[in-house]
Amino acid sequence: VTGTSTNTSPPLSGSITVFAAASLTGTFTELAKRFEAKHPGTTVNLSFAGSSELVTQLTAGAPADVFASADARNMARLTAAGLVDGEPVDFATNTLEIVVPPANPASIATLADLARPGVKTVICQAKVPCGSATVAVEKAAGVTITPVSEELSVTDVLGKVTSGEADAGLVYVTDVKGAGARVKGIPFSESGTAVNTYPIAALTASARPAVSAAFVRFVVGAIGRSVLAAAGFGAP
Amino acid sequence: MTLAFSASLAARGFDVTLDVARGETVAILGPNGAGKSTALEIIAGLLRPDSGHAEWDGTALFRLDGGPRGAWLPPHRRGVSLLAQDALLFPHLSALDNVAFGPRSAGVGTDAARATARTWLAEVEASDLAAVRPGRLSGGQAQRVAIARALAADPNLLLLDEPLAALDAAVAPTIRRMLRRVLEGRTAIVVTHEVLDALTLADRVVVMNRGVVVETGQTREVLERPRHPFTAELAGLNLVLGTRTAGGMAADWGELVAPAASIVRGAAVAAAIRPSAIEVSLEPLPGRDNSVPVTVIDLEPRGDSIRVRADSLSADVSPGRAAALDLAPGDRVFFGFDGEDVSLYGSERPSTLR
Amino acid sequence: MTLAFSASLAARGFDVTLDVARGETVAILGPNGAGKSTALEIIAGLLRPDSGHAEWDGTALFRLDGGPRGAWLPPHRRGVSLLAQDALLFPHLSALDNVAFGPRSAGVGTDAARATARTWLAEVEASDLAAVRPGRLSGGQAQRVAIARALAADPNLLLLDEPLAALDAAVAPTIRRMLRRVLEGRTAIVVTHEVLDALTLADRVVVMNRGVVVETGQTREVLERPRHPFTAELAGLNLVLGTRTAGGMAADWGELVAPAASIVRGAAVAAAIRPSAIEVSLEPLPGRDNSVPVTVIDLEPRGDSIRVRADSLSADVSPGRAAALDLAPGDRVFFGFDGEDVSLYGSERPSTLR
Amino acid sequence: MVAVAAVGALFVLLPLAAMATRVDWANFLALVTSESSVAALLLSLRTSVAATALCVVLGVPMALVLARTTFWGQRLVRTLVLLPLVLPPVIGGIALLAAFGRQGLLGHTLELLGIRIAFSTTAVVLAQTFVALPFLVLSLEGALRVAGTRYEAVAATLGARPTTVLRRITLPLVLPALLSGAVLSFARALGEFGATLTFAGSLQGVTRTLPLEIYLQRETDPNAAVALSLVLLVVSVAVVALTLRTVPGPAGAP
Amino acid sequence: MVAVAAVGALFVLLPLAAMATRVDWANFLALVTSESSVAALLLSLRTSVAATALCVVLGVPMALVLARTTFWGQRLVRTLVLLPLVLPPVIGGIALLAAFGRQGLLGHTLELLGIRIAFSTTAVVLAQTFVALPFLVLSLEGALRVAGTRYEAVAATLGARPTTVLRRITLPLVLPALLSGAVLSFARALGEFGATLTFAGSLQGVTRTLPLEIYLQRETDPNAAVALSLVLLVVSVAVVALTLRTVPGPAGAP
Ligand SMILES: Nc1ncnc2c1ncn2[C@@H]1O[C@H](COP(=O)(O)OP(=O)(O)OP(=O)(O)O)[C@@H](O)[C@H]1O
Ligand SMILES: Nc1ncnc2c1ncn2[C@@H]1O[C@H](COP(=O)(O)OP(=O)(O)OP(=O)(O)O)[C@@H](O)[C@H]1O
Ligand code: MOO
Ligand SMILES: [Mg+2]
Ligand SMILES: [Mg+2]
Repeated sequence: VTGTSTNTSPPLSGSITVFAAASLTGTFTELAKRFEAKHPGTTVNLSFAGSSELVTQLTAGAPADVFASADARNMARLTAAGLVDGEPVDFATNTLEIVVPPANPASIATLADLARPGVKTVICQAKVPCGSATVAVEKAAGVTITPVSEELSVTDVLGKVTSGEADAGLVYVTDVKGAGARVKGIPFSESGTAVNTYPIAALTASARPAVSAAFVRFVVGAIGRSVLAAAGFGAP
Repeated sequence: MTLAFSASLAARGFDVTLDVARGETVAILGPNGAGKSTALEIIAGLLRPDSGHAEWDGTALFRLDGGPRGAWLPPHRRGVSLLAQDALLFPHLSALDNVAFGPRSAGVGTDAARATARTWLAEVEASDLAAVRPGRLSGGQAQRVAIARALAADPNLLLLDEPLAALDAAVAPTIRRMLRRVLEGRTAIVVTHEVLDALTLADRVVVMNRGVVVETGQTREVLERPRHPFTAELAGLNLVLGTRTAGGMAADWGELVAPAASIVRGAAVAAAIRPSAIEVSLEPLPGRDNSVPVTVIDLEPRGDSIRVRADSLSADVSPGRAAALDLAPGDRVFFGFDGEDVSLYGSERPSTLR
Repeated sequence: MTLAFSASLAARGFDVTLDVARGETVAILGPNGAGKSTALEIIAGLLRPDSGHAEWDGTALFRLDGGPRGAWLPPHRRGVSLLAQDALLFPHLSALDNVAFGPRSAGVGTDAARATARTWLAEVEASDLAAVRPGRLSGGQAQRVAIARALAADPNLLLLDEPLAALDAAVAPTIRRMLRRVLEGRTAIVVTHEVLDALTLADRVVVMNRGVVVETGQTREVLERPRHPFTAELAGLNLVLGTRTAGGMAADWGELVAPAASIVRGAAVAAAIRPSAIEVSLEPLPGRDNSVPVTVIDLEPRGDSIRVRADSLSADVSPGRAAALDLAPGDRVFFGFDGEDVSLYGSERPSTLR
Repeated sequence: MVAVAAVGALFVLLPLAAMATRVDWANFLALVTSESSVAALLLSLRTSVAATALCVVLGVPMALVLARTTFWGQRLVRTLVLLPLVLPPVIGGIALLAAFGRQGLLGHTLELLGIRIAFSTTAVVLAQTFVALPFLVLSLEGALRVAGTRYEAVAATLGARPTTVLRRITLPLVLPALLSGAVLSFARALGEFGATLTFAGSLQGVTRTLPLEIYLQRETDPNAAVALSLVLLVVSVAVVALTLRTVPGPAGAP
Repeated sequence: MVAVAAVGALFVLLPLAAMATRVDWANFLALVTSESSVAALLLSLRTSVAATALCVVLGVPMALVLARTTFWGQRLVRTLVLLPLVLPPVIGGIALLAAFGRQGLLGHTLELLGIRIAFSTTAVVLAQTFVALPFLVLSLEGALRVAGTRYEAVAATLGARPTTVLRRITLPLVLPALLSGAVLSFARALGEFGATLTFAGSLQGVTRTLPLEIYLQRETDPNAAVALSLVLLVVSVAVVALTLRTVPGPAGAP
């Protein structure tokens, strides 16, 4: 797969709307800019929200051309609704990492430390994507975390740690990277047992299928790969 | 009849029939809670009676005899303007614009309406208050502006609820005079507690008590020959009710000598006696036709005389005489007066009024 | 002096000094907007004057001479009860509980307070209204309950703002009598438009106009010898102001013959003439000491006489005489009266009152 | 005019009705009686009652001070006090964290006193109070201003001390407004989501109130979310309708 | 009492102040003048103004009908109309979708008319109107009830037709309440988040209002989120403080 298109018979033009998972905010903003630069005459509008929120909007008729989900399950919901044009393509993966405040007040080093009594750990609730990943790593490590809060989104987990409220949390690698110096990431060995895959697809309702397809190819292509990798996403 | 009104409202024990001829001014008198304000509110269309009907100059104001879902003309289409017991000036408008409100509602332009308003403000001697908001007016000032506002609306029927109650002694005569002038030829109903208002403003009076009409008639006639104690009190007369006898009448406290009016014996009669016609003495007064033993209840100084209120009658005596008698409440004294000072008349109206 | 009061409030053009002795009842008279209610509100502590001071029985009510940040006793600690111009009954309490409010605030138990309240309701003839909420009372009924409430608080100083204004003719005398009884020996200030109230209730009157005191003195003295046109109007007297001459006084419309009182020539004098002492004639009246040509402004029927208002004077004539004269506004007539009917006195008070 | 009013009412009522049509009535009972739903509902009721009580305790004096005194900067204080009404709740949550969080302004002090707010039911109550308080203050202050000080002045001249005036005149006069303010506060607390999420977290039985539970269910089971929303809606309607005695209708005629 | 009031005020003011301390002042200007921030602020202002206008147009007749007429089921209607006040906004968004979405009750009808509401700027305005309308209705209805019908009755007896009474008496009398209701509506619309996200989506320049932008920034740049929150807060305060003339203070003495 290549990101350079040499055979663009008619030049691409027009605007498309991309619905992307909230965790893709930084990377997709960057990618959209680069895509527009490469294809003058195109505009990429971005709408970010939680993946499941976006699926709800799309099934309710939200006009969009491309959907990038943070997990396979939500993409499957959309496919089942008959809104996906062709097969979704996986374009990135994400794994969990322990996140602690920079000073690491509870001296966390391993996943097992999160289960220590007295440690205020926050995780995602099992029903949301990062939560199901959390359940998987717990099972693999044989650890049972008793959290002080089961958040509804990964952002809220991160928020509790950056604000210093919690001693530790489990978030995606990309979140740790995005938060920069405000947190410290602690990789753990069992993280590989729960790899979260990000699929992308053009939508049947797209008024500009050519541009939509080109954007999907662009994300999956080399430039997309490098931007995503820089943000901490793994290869599919 | 221009206004033919009949309505009852059980919640207030109100049941009144009332007629007003075109151009006539009727005064409603009566004690507190008699239903005077209620009558005006029903006529103005602000209060809905249980049943009844009213017609004004041929058009029905309401017709609720068939039950509460009958005809009902909304207040603004009645051509009736009500000056309520409290001034109720619109707080967000200046005195001038309050008065101009009626003309403006009738479709007159702003400037013309304001000119009319200025005229009426001048009539109530409130020209200097034109720019003032109601919140900054004293009680009597507000009342004057409210009078001007009611008059400026140029209503077919004008309802005034105690229009002069809050006015000072200096301005009251002026406004009374102005009212007399503007009520000339207009149809109006005036609620008042002042006999002077009734005398100067009204052609006819209606006396109410406990929700019903107890007397009605020409103002002077009713006030000179009251049949109801309230009316007598208002007119400043002693009223004695009883039965016609050969020499006069039998009151419940004895026989009263009075001139032989052409009233058959046994008929219910009323006698009116002016307090100033009564002499007060510590001894019986055999020289007088009537000498009534009474107990003094109260002494009330009034200007150039003192009113001696006793259990059944009141007398006015001069301050000098009062000092000489050295009266005090509880004293037993005699009230003397002659038959010619007693005005005797039938106490039942020809009509079926109760 | 029990109450020594002096205050000014520029926003209302108010500047008054007033003293009330212990046990004295003072009536404040004056036209609308004179500042009567303002005076009461300042004394009660509801309105803050710009400057001034007031002392009650040795304790300072306020002392704002040093500026607005001076001493200020809050209303509830003044022992002053105010019956405002509108009844302002607490809408969420029954009439009984309204009246019981004062005693309860003084620490009396519920039952005892209600008993007291019942007594006072009976005094104002409103016992049957005990259970009624204010929203369902007529104007006069509310006023009676308000009077009872003010009295039940048993204040050291009682302030009454037109207490009898809304009352009907039948109940007003009863309540006036009751007030007279309870004011006996109490310190009170009563604002009124009724000369009868001043005569029956007050030991002394204070006449206000445009924010200042214009007359003060013993009630009878002030009302018999008014020095201010408003007072004269209130007292029902003709007032003529002028200068003492040999034969009487010089008014601006000519010479007035009056008995030689011991007043030096050239002094400012006032003359009071009762309207009933004046004879009205179409021709000059040479037989009278005074025969004044006047223009009729208005004719006002009042009970057994008719008041003829002219440009400078008013006269009372009998209805028969009025009919014989066939008077109408605009007519030129002569008012005749004798010197002995003129009461002549100095028009400047010894004090520096203006 | 009535037609426009009807359009307005429809605009609000239609969505509510439409939502009701989305309810999976067959499984309704099962959906709303699941352990997590019941736990969330009970927690919501408990915390909302506590928050309402706190609103009354804090809000009544605030309304009195705002309505009955004048002080420098009063208008600014009033505006600021009303802000939570209009602030996106998530921002409110951030602000609460900044004040009462472990690293917040008061965090150290609270820590020393042994008080831990974060992740506790207390935090839920505080978040709800924060967003609901303005409702109470606003209703009550408005009513106090409208009622005016005339009756209070009369009471004072009858010898009533300020506390007596407050107890026997002021509060009874504004009781309807106080009640409706409390009901609105309760309902607002019941619906509070964003600030709770940010400030208190989301743990079943401790901090996960009904709105949070609804949000969570939406991820996996939109039917359950709609069913629970309906429950929340009905509870709100019931509370508001049962308690919110209308101000006694337009008093008769003049 | 004043002490309790101060505690209450502090409880609200402290978090707001604490948030201000979290602002990265060095980069403040850069953060709030980024293209997306400015776009979001402008969109927010435009839609909030439109929503406020809609609230006035719909809300004034609603308040009048609720305050001045009696009809069967009035109390229920009033309660339901006030619901958006207390409904979690996300649920409000779900309800709006259920009514106006493509698959909603009216979706088919609207589609036939060629009208697409959901996920457009119109949807933002509708979502804001939905949550803000009760503020206007509530303020105005209360004021109408308190003002009573006495002045209106007097105006009628002076010959004023109902429309004249409305224009010259009723509305001027409740103008302060109408103004403050409109300001509250505006501020609430400005802060609206949950319903907008669900019903309108989050597309820059089209539907991504300031609160949505803040939420999004939180994901990647909490500093920017706090800075933008402060902007929102300041705009709200300014609007409320500038327009919300207080009801003329307690009128003098009795
Ligand atoms: N809003 C009301 N609801 C119920 N009853 C009322 C209401 N207003 C007045 N009443 C009662 O109706 C009766 C008549 O009242 P109304 O106001 O007509 O008396 P009024 O003759 O005008 O008395 P006043 O001279 O005191 O003004 C009274 O007994 C009063 O208690
Ligand atoms: N709230 C107010 N603000 C400003 N001026 C006022 C206010 N209330 C009254 N005034 C003015 O103060 C003056 C005195 O008013 P006050 O109410 O004391 O008069 P009053 O003697 O009681 O009159 P009345 O006999 O009409 O009741 C009046 O000129 C009035 O216009
Ligand atoms: O859909 Mo997410 O924000 O990547 O949980
Ligand atoms: Mg009346
Ligand atoms: Mg006064």
